[in-house]
Amino acid sequence: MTTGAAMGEARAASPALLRVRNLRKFFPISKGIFRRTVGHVRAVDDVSFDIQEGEALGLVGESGCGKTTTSRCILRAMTPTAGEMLYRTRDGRDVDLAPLSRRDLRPLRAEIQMIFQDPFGSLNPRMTLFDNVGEPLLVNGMRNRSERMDRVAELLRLVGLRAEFMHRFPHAVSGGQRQRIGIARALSTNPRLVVADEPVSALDVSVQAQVLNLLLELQQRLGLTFLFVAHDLSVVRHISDRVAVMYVGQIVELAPTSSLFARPRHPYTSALLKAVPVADPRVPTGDVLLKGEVPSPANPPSGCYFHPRCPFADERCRRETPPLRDIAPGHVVRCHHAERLELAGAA
Amino acid sequence: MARFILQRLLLLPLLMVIFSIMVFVIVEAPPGDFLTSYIATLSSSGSSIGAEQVEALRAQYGLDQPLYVQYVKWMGNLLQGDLGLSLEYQRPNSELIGEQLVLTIVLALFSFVLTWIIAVPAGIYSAIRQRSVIDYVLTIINYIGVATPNFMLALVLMWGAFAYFGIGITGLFSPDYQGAPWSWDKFVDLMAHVWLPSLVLGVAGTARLTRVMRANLLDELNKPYVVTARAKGLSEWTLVLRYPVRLAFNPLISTIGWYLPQLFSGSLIVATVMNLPNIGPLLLRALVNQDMYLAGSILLIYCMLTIVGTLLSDILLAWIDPRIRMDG
Amino acid sequence: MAAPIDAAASATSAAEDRISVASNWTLVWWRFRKHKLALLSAGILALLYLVVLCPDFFSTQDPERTDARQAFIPIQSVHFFDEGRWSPWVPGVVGKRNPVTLRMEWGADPSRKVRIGFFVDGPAYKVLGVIPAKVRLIGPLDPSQRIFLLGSDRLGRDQWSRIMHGTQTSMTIGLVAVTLSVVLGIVLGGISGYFGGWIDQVIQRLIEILQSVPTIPIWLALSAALPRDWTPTQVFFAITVILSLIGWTTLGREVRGRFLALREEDFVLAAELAGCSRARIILRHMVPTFLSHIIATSSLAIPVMIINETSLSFLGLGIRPPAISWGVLLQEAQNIQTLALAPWLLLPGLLVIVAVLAFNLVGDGLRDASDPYSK
Amino acid sequence: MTPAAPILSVRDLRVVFDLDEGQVRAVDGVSFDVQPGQIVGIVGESGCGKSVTMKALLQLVDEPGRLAGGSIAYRRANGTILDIASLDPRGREIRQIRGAEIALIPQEPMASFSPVHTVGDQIVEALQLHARQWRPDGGRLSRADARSIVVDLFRDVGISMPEQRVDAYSWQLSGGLRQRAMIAMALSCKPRLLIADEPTTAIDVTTQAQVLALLRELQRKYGTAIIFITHDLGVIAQMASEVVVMYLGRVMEQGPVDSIFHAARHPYTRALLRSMPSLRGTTRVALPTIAGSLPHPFNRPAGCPFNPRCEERAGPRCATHVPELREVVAGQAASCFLHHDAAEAS
Repeated sequence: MTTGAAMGEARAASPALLRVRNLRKFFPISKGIFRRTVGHVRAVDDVSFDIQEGEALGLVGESGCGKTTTSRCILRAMTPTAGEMLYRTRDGRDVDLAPLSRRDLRPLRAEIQMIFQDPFGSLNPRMTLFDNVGEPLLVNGMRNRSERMDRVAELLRLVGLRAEFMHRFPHAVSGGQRQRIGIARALSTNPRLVVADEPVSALDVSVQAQVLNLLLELQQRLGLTFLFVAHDLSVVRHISDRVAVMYVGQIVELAPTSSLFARPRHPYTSALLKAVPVADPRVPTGDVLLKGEVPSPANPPSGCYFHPRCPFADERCRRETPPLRDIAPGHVVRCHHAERLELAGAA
Repeated sequence: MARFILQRLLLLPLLMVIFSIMVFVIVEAPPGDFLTSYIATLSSSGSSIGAEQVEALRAQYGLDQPLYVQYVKWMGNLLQGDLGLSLEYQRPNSELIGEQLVLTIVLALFSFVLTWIIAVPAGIYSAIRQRSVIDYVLTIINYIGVATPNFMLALVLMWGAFAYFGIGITGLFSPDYQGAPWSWDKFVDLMAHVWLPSLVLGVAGTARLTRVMRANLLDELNKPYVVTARAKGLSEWTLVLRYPVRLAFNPLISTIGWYLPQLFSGSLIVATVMNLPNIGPLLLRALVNQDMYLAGSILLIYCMLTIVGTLLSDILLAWIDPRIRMDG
Repeated sequence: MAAPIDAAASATSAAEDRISVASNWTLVWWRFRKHKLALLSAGILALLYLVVLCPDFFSTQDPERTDARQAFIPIQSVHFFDEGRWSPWVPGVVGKRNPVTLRMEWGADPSRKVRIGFFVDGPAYKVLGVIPAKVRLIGPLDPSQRIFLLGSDRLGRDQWSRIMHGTQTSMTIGLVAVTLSVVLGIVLGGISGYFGGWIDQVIQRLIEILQSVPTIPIWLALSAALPRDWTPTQVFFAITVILSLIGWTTLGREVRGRFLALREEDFVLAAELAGCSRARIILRHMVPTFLSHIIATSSLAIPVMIINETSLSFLGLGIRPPAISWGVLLQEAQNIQTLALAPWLLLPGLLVIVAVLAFNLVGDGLRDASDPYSK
Repeated sequence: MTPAAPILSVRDLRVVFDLDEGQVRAVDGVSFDVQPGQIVGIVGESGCGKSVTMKALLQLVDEPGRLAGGSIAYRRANGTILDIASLDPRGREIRQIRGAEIALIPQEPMASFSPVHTVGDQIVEALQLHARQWRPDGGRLSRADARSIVVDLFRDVGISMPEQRVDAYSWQLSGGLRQRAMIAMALSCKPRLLIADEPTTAIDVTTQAQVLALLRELQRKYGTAIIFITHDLGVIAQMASEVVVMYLGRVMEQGPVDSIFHAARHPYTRALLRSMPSLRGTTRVALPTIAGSLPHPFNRPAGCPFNPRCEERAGPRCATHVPELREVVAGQAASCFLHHDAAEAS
């Protein structure tokens, strides 16, 4: 399968912060009173990629494509079925996150943090904002309350909120404010890798822009590394240096943002771009490229998972699963015919 | 669907074994046995019984054997349909239980039907006319209904009937038909008497069921499919009865699972107070006198009725709800 | 920093500021007090538990004092004024034997006034079994007199005083049984819901089996199995345990369901990712979230326990005399002929209804208020 | 505004919700027209009142909400005009219009079908109820006939294996198929006006493209007028010919789609368009934003609802007076004092 060399290393000079190799996460399907396992949902099915320090990697795809499961595995909110996730710690060691026990994970938790999609569900409604934001500090050893107060105040200011907010309860702040608080909590332990799972999709357009700006600014100021998971291509494009496209549990294309959007090499990426309605009535509506529906990850098609919907599919696509391969510097794609195809981009 | 029922049926024997052990342990638990209390009764009335005679009786009833042997024997007899002999009455238990069991089931089912006939329309009305006067009145009645113990209601009714009308409202038959063989007239007589105890038995259940129906329906009324149906142009009553009521019914069906068994065993108290021919008072007496095989048999019958009630509700729910039916 | 400070947030009203810093329990209280009936019921329950704390203070006399010559005395009504002046009294009773039925028939004799008072000294008793006292809320000024505010039973015992002592037993048994149920339910339901897997399977099957047990007959059988020579205290605890053994399953299910739902909540995942220990996640994040709900459910379970205890005792298989509970008192009312003669013997039943009603109203009020974020 | 006879003409529509905490004015004086065969897009953020407006058009506002004023003039096929706002929400007249003349495509196709009735049965029910739309002679529509109509409809909206799918339950269908079935139901009685409430919000982007294409095709084929409600400016640009922009229960701006996207007048519309990341613009730079957040419904600002967040305020009266919706250029109206002044000056 794929190797590190093929993973589109934009900054090959410095070693990657996170190297994901052949990650798999299968969920058993059980039936009957004896809960026999009758099959597996292949939610993440052989995913490999690198994240360089300081970059923002976007992960896009439609619902059920495995992007959220991938991010949950990296956060070790789930244990992957197979594969490696090599993380380079602050002191330069490489640690495989996949097999770590709960206890061994704890010191690493501070370095890898998460921003949630739902600003209403991710804050404990029974705790004040101070307790919510300050909790990672407390469990990571900052026992002194006034010290925590100062740090929380600083964090709230960092995300553009007044420090007095910390005495409030989550029910008393608006959606956009809650998302800022979620960001403040994620940043409280000075993480290096931040996984953002659809951080703006629950927000209104007018608030979404505020949060996107905040994320960009924080990334630059604090030198954060982002794994940005989203379904909205415009948002992903806006914030990411590189973008990986997922389909039925696999990465089908990964490339620097500009080349992926300008010249996609996988028919699915191209179709996905075409499907996004452009907010300009003067741009003519294109033909619908994709017929049919996304196959179930419990029962994926033979060969290339995309072949039943692909306009360019031939006999080989039906038989043979294409590998993820380099096609241009930093541009990998999972398609037999990538060189041959002339696909339309967004611009 | 068939597989679902089959699975449930397969679990039945296993449950019965567990219950039989539990029942046996409980009826065996009191110190001493029937003979000890029998002797105590005899000596209090002045007569006595020889030690050899006692041992002979012990051996006759198998009371001298280890517990597990007694259990295996009992189970073996049960499987052959032999419920054993009542120590106190010196008659076969099946004979003692027989007719009373039928009447117990009749009473519970009658009460069940009565409950549903009252509770479902009341619940629907309350939900649809939420915050109307009738809704408030029904709510108050429900609260009081839930708060009144069965036997309390029975006592008050009996006292009222006796003190103000000079009539007794106990029993399930008029004196003429008390011991008479079954006939159409006796059946009519039963029907004339059964509704009052049924009502008493069902009051708390009716109140609870009305509340469940009301709450379920209120939940369903807010669902988007109601808006869809309204947007089709359906009239309000057609719409409510065809969609939300139909869906609010499913949780109600699953209440049968606990309600029917509760009626079977709940009738015990009402029957005791109102002096009804029911296996409840029989059990009570057997327990007090340590008539262990009679008590054990009745307890097992209660367990059986409970399991059957639950099974019925499961099957009914699977039959009425395609989501469960098709999931296998 | 360029991120804009929220303009709207600075323009909040004082009321909103108050809500914004209100904790969960404050919000629950604010919502609960909107239910007037629930509030009234809470008051009634408070009063009843005051009686539980010291029934002797509220009784007029020793509940066990018998006097065959004073059987079935009807309710004596309390008059507060005598000739326009504050001087509470009850009319004396005169008995006449009915020559046909040979029963005593009692009539009020307003000419013979038994003076009564509040906070008067009566027979000595001990508060909580320790502190000696003799002041009683209400009693005859002349200690040699007896008053029967709620009539007397067939042995001439004062029903008012017996009800006070019955209240102590019945209300305590409900509370203790539910507390036991809650502890069992939270521990087992919590283990089941948090750990899942085979532990969950075992506990779930156990709950299923216990729930398909026909409760009332099994209760009866269990109570009948209690040795006859046990002391009232032993019986009391045995009955409590029997009641809670079967009662915990519903709560266990509920707790398990909450745990399962909460495990999927983002804020629990957030705590996990923050590096919280399991114990901290359970105690700081999960339990407080469903605690108010569990309290509401428990307060709805207490009345069920009370009814069950009353029924058991009524059938003679629960609390046994000489211990007094509402059920024991109602045993006196079992006979229709007696009842026709002395209908006041049904009064303990009224108290059962009032207590159960109050618990249900409070429970419903709490349940409505327990989820302040649902709206 | 446009001179032709509109099929629907909404004037000063108001919907209020009487809650314990106070009154919420969810829709606060909304006016717009729908011409026959036209797609009107209503766009706005959450809480702007677009969904409540939609419900009000069919008298479907639930308790504790109620219509508090305004008129909804609907022109029937025979030319008579009916004020829907004055009808009894439970009455016969509105029921004859619902489903038959004005149909609804709801937001969540999953929850909008009853899970215990087959999809086909639910559509057959609508057909039999409004049999007149298929049998002008007034006869009844038999079940078998209705069923075969449903099969044809399913084929029409691109559902494969329609004969089998008719007997499926909604939860057995995929998200895309469910929405197609919903569209089939809405079209079943040949309505003259279709109200689509965020019909593609719950589905993925490639499925959304299919559903939007289907709606456009059906609209061309049957000439049905559509009111299309969405928060997605991209969808609006591709679907609507006329656009209504709402904010806090009021219409901010209204006009032909091209003017709205290329010559927006109202500061809110302009800010909204600017703040959207696109597939074309520069990446990784700060987006222009709208300061602040939506106020709480109990906390409506005085004056122009947008004034606390507006960067182009016309003056102090923005905070005291509510600007009304006025035509500022031919065919385009805005409720903003900036343009009122300009219009008066010219």
